[in-house]
Amino acid sequence: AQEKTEFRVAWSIYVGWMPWGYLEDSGIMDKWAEKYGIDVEIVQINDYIESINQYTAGAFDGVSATNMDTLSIPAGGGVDTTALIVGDYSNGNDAVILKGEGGLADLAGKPVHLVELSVSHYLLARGLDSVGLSEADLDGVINTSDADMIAAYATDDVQAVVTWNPLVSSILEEPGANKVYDSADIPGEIIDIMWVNTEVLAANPDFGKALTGAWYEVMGLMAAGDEAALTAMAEASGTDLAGYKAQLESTEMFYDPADAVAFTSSDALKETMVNVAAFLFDKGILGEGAPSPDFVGVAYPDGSITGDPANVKLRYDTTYMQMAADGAL
Amino acid sequence: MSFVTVRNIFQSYGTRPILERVNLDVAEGTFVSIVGASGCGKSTFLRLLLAEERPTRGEIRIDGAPPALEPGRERGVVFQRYSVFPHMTVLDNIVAADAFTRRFGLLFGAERRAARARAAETLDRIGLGHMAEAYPAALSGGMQQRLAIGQALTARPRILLLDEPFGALDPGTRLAMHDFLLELKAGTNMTVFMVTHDIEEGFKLGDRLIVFDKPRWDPTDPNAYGATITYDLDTRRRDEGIQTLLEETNVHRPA
Amino acid sequence: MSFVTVRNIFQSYGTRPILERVNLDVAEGTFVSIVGASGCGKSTFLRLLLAEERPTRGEIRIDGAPPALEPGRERGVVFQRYSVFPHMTVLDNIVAADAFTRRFGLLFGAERRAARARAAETLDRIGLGHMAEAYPAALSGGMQQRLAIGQALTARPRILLLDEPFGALDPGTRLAMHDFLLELKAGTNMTVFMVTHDIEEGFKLGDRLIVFDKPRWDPTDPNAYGATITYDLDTRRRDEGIQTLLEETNVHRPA
Amino acid sequence: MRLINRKPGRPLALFLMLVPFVAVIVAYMVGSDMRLSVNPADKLLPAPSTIADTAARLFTEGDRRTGRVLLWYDTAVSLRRLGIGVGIAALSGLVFGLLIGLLPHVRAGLAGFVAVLSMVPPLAILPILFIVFGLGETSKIVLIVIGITPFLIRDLSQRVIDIPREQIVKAETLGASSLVIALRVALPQIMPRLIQAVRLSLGPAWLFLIAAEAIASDLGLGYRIFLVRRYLAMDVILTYVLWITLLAFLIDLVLRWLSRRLYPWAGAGL
Amino acid sequence: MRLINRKPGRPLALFLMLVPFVAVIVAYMVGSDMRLSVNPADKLLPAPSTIADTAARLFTEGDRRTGRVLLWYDTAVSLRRLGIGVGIAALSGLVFGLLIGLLPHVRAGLAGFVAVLSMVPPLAILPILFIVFGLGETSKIVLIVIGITPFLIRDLSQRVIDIPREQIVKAETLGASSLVIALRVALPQIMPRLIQAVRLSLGPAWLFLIAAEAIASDLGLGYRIFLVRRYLAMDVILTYVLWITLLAFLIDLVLRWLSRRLYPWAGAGL
Ligand SMILES: Nc1ncnc2c1ncn2[C@@H]1O[C@H](COP(=O)(O)OP(=O)(O)OP(=O)(O)O)[C@@H](O)[C@H]1O
Ligand SMILES: Nc1ncnc2c1ncn2[C@@H]1O[C@H](COP(=O)(O)OP(=O)(O)OP(=O)(O)O)[C@@H](O)[C@H]1O
Ligand SMILES: [Mg+2]
Ligand SMILES: [Mg+2]
Repeated sequence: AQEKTEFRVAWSIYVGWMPWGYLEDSGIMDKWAEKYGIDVEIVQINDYIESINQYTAGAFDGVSATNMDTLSIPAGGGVDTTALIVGDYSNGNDAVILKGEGGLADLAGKPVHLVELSVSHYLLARGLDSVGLSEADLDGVINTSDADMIAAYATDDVQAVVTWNPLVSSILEEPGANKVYDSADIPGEIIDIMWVNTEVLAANPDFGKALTGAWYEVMGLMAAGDEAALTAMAEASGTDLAGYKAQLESTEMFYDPADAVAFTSSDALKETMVNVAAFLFDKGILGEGAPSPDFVGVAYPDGSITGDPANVKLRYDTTYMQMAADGAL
Repeated sequence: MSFVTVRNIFQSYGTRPILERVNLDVAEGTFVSIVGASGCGKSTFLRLLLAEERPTRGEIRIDGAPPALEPGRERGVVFQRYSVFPHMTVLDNIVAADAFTRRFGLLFGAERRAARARAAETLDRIGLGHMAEAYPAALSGGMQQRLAIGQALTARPRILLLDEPFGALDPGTRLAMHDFLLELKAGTNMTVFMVTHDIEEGFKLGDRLIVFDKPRWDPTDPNAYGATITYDLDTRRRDEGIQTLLEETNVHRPA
Repeated sequence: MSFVTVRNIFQSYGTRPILERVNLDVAEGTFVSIVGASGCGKSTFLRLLLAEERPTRGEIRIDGAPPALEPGRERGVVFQRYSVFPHMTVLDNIVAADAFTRRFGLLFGAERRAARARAAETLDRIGLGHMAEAYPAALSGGMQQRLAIGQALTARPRILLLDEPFGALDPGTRLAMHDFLLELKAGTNMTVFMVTHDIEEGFKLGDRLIVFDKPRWDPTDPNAYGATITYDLDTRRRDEGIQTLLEETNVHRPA
Repeated sequence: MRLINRKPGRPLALFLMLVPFVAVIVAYMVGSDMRLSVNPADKLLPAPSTIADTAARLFTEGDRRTGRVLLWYDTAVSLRRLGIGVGIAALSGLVFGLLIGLLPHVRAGLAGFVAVLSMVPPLAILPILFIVFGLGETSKIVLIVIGITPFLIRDLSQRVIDIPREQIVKAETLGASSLVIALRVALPQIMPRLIQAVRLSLGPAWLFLIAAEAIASDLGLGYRIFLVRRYLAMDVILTYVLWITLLAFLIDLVLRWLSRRLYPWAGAGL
Repeated sequence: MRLINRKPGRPLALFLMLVPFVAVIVAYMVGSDMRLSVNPADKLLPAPSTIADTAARLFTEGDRRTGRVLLWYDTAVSLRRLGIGVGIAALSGLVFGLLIGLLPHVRAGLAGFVAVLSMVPPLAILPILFIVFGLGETSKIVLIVIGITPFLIRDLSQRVIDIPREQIVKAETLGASSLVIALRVALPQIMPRLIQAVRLSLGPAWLFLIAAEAIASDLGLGYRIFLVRRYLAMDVILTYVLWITLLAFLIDLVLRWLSRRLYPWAGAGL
């Protein structure tokens, strides 16, 4: 890709990504962009999938997404993508909720409502695995749009749902809602990341620096409990400060770039990505051209690769986070 | 002896008077032709006779019965247009006159066969036998009006109201329709009211010819007064002829 | 000397012949009345004269010019209905006859004022001066037809085609329209073709009266043959009167 | 000669008819080619050949797990929902159209209400619909019904009102009761219009069906489109879109044919 | 007396008009009460008083951060999008309606294409639309345009075709060119019908607007509904729904009034 000075990054409303909206509104992003002599526009897209689709189609230079969706859509779609900022992982934000008493094993024979092929689906698969069940033991999974999940839960047809916050906390307020499994049981597997196009980043290191610098300035504010910043994020996500703090509880934010670097460099990440690839392949999401779960190669900070080394489309790179940790931005 | 009794009828739309002080007695079996300038209220008068509307003042009685509230089977009608049902075949249009009195407007079994046979006969009589299965849209204007009359007669109304039934027909068809109507008139004892624009026609068919006109006429505001019956002629006495009529009334003032 | 020359016209729709072998020569300034049974092809003939349609065979020339391809300003027309523009005021309907020749159909400035003044004059002449700002829907049938004629004449066509222009009017209005038309006729040298259902009217207004009829008539299949001109009368010689006509032609056979 | 009087001959008319379709296809091919030359794995505008391959696979090959050819199942399920939904909507449109058009009392009571109702955005009140109708088939059908019925009622009641007064009076003089007038004069005359109105509603009906299937479903054309959106399988989406368009167009043709067939007395429209 | 001939007096008509509205409100109150008595924290059917409080707050209280009253901003933004979208659709409907209706060549070329186009479900090809038109204001407006234009074109071209042939011929004899016939005969006569068609399209237009705003936006009525849906804040949603319904109804009334005012020669519809 060419050198350029204007960049567009998409994000969607989710607890761990609310800083992106604050960044844009508060002028912090502009400040950092100016510092590097570029222009960065941060665009809110309400439909999460559409934001990834648009990034994949080339409308954006970066997008906030989970590790799983990035592997399947942009990387599976041939767009070489790099993890610029590993922001957090879900630590209870995603949950399997049963109406009434029981445990994970009681899901057998019941229909489960969730957003199919999403991280919820992955969480369910991992959960069922942990009790020796598989999806075939359920009375099917029923694709239910996240926007309608709470209302769906309120109907008699629904016996179990898998979903994420803030829906989880809303549903748990209902009498009889019983959380049987959540992402705290598989810590570090559902990761929320700011991804950027590898070629764009290679040609424009300033873009990476500006984004990273701005992000960790806000992380600093959040870690310090900056009331104004948190309130703004809370309202932008449609809740209040208390509600937003409750959501943050179940999110393992990497306020310190060093933590993010350590997490990204760990071997556990490789295992997670292999799991995820296997799940995606099993669901046929890696594309019809995918002959095996190893179809897409994933590169790690230590230079190792899982999957097809000849088709590396997803890269974990700690360079910029390391710069932030070193105060070099 | 009066069969249709019209007593002191007034009709206005909003504040605008259309008919004023109309009185009329008609014996059973009379054929009454009605003429008058365009817009003077002839159709309005027919609507009142039909009980489609009720007069502002006055009342109309048929055979001494209390004034009707709405149109019914004892009053048949043929309009200039829209008088047959476009969605029914010619035969069904006639059968409808029998079927419509039933709960769901349908006949079944033997009754249905009988009604269809009778209708086919009627069609033959009015010269439409060969078109029984066609839709009215395929009929010429004259054929449609013949059908409308046949349909109205099948219901055996006691009075028949015709509002310019031949207005849209060419003179040839019109003459044939006259013959048809005169024949019918001879065969039944129906009381007929026919509005026409053609005074010749009115004289030819009617036993009586009544003329609607404005007795008072305000040249600056032609709508200030309503019309009433200004002439009531026995057409069998030809001495009060057309010419007088034309000269003395507003019939021929362009509207 | 022939102004309108009709040579050996045939017209069929699909396989059905409507007109056959029609020939006619009309001198400039002649008023031609056209009569004939309903559906025999009178309107079709007018459409051919108007160049709205082209004949299957034969040709029609005006003043020796090559046959026209489509209607134009040299041919004016008044239909029984829909002849004025319902969305324009009475005055604008007349102004349209001037404005429509412009690029966007609009006049501006002095030209506009002049056209409106002329139109107002025309309206006064046809007795519609007081209705200038009304919409046609507010006019009676007779007024609408007067307006349509006024509009057509404003374009100064060389021939004027009238298709049953008074068919929908009451006799009073009709008589007034006759006077209006005769006056116009006297004032210009226009060639006029008028289709009518009223033979009296045809005689009264026309210099010539032509009759369309089927020379061959197949009673089992009335559509087998087309119509042509069977009579061409000079109305100034009243000896070939109406009566003969009525008896010898199909004009009065019901359609 | 004026443009309005120039008519194309049959071959030219056929050619002109094809032009816009060919233009769209060519535009697509150019766009697809441009994107694929930059990124051969681009998913947004797959090459027409890829779409053809995918379509062939979708129409013939069974699902890996169950062996069922999903496309046909999706189609059957969606058409069933659409049929029931449109059927109920048409029936209510007919009944309420007749009532509102014929009976002054009903007109006074419902005309305003239906006008307001037609303005409520149904997708915004989905949660309430779920509670009342559940999450199953009912709610999907109800969404279609709610989406198109107000239009049908408004259109048909206007048509009933437009029936010439003369015909109603004529029926009265033949002794017809209100019921008979409704059944034998008004009903048959608005049937062709009902078909026409249904044809106009087919687009919105599909829209609501797809929206409903996106909400809670595990089969259906709309479900599949939203599901594969999760990995931007535009080849699948486009196959489904073309298939839906074809189905809608066929239904439209059948309805038009039906209308001409059943109601020959009614003039033909576009 | 037959039901069809019985007309309600003014007070009865007014009463009847209110009945269905009152019925809906009462049904809602009963439902809400039942749910709240079981679970006082139930969010699905908030008590009318809660809705009233929320509405009062939404209409008057400013956002804590910026002090702007969001509802008004949302309304302004959405109405602007709706206005531009419907405006463009109406204009294209008018232009293509005239072209298709008047010119046989264009009719041959486009009538079939528009019929097929009207069957394509726009929501299914959103990703492509977004790529072509971007994610900004354009795409939201384009979605409205794509959603309702085919209907407008089909309706208006049919109306142009329905203009009595006599009028066209008459204009020709007055020397009018095709352009003049289009501008001065056909155009003014389909204007009232355009307004009527736009009124019928308002429902779908709102639908597309809300769908577009739910996908990519950070202001607008549809966005707000989308945002609070994940917390099931039905009091907010219902306030917005009622507000949208009211706005749509008012727009409808204004259009009707406008049509009667501007085109007094055209008969009035429902
Ligand atoms: N329902 C109505 N409301 C208001 N005015 C009406 C109504 N019906 C008729 N009128 C008016 O009453 C007058 C008489 O109308 P009517 O139709 O009775 O005249 P007419 O003598 O039948 O005329 P024509 O010869 O043209 O048929 C007309 O001026 C008409 O405008
Ligand atoms: N465009 C057309 N296509 C097919 N047939 C037509 C067409 N126009 C007219 N006809 C037929 O041609 C015949 C002559 O029609 P035309 O309108 O010329 O009759 P007319 O003499 O004017 O009748 P009327 O007195 O009823 O006006 C009729 O039978 C009619 O059905
Ligand atoms: Mg009358
Ligand atoms: Mg004719």
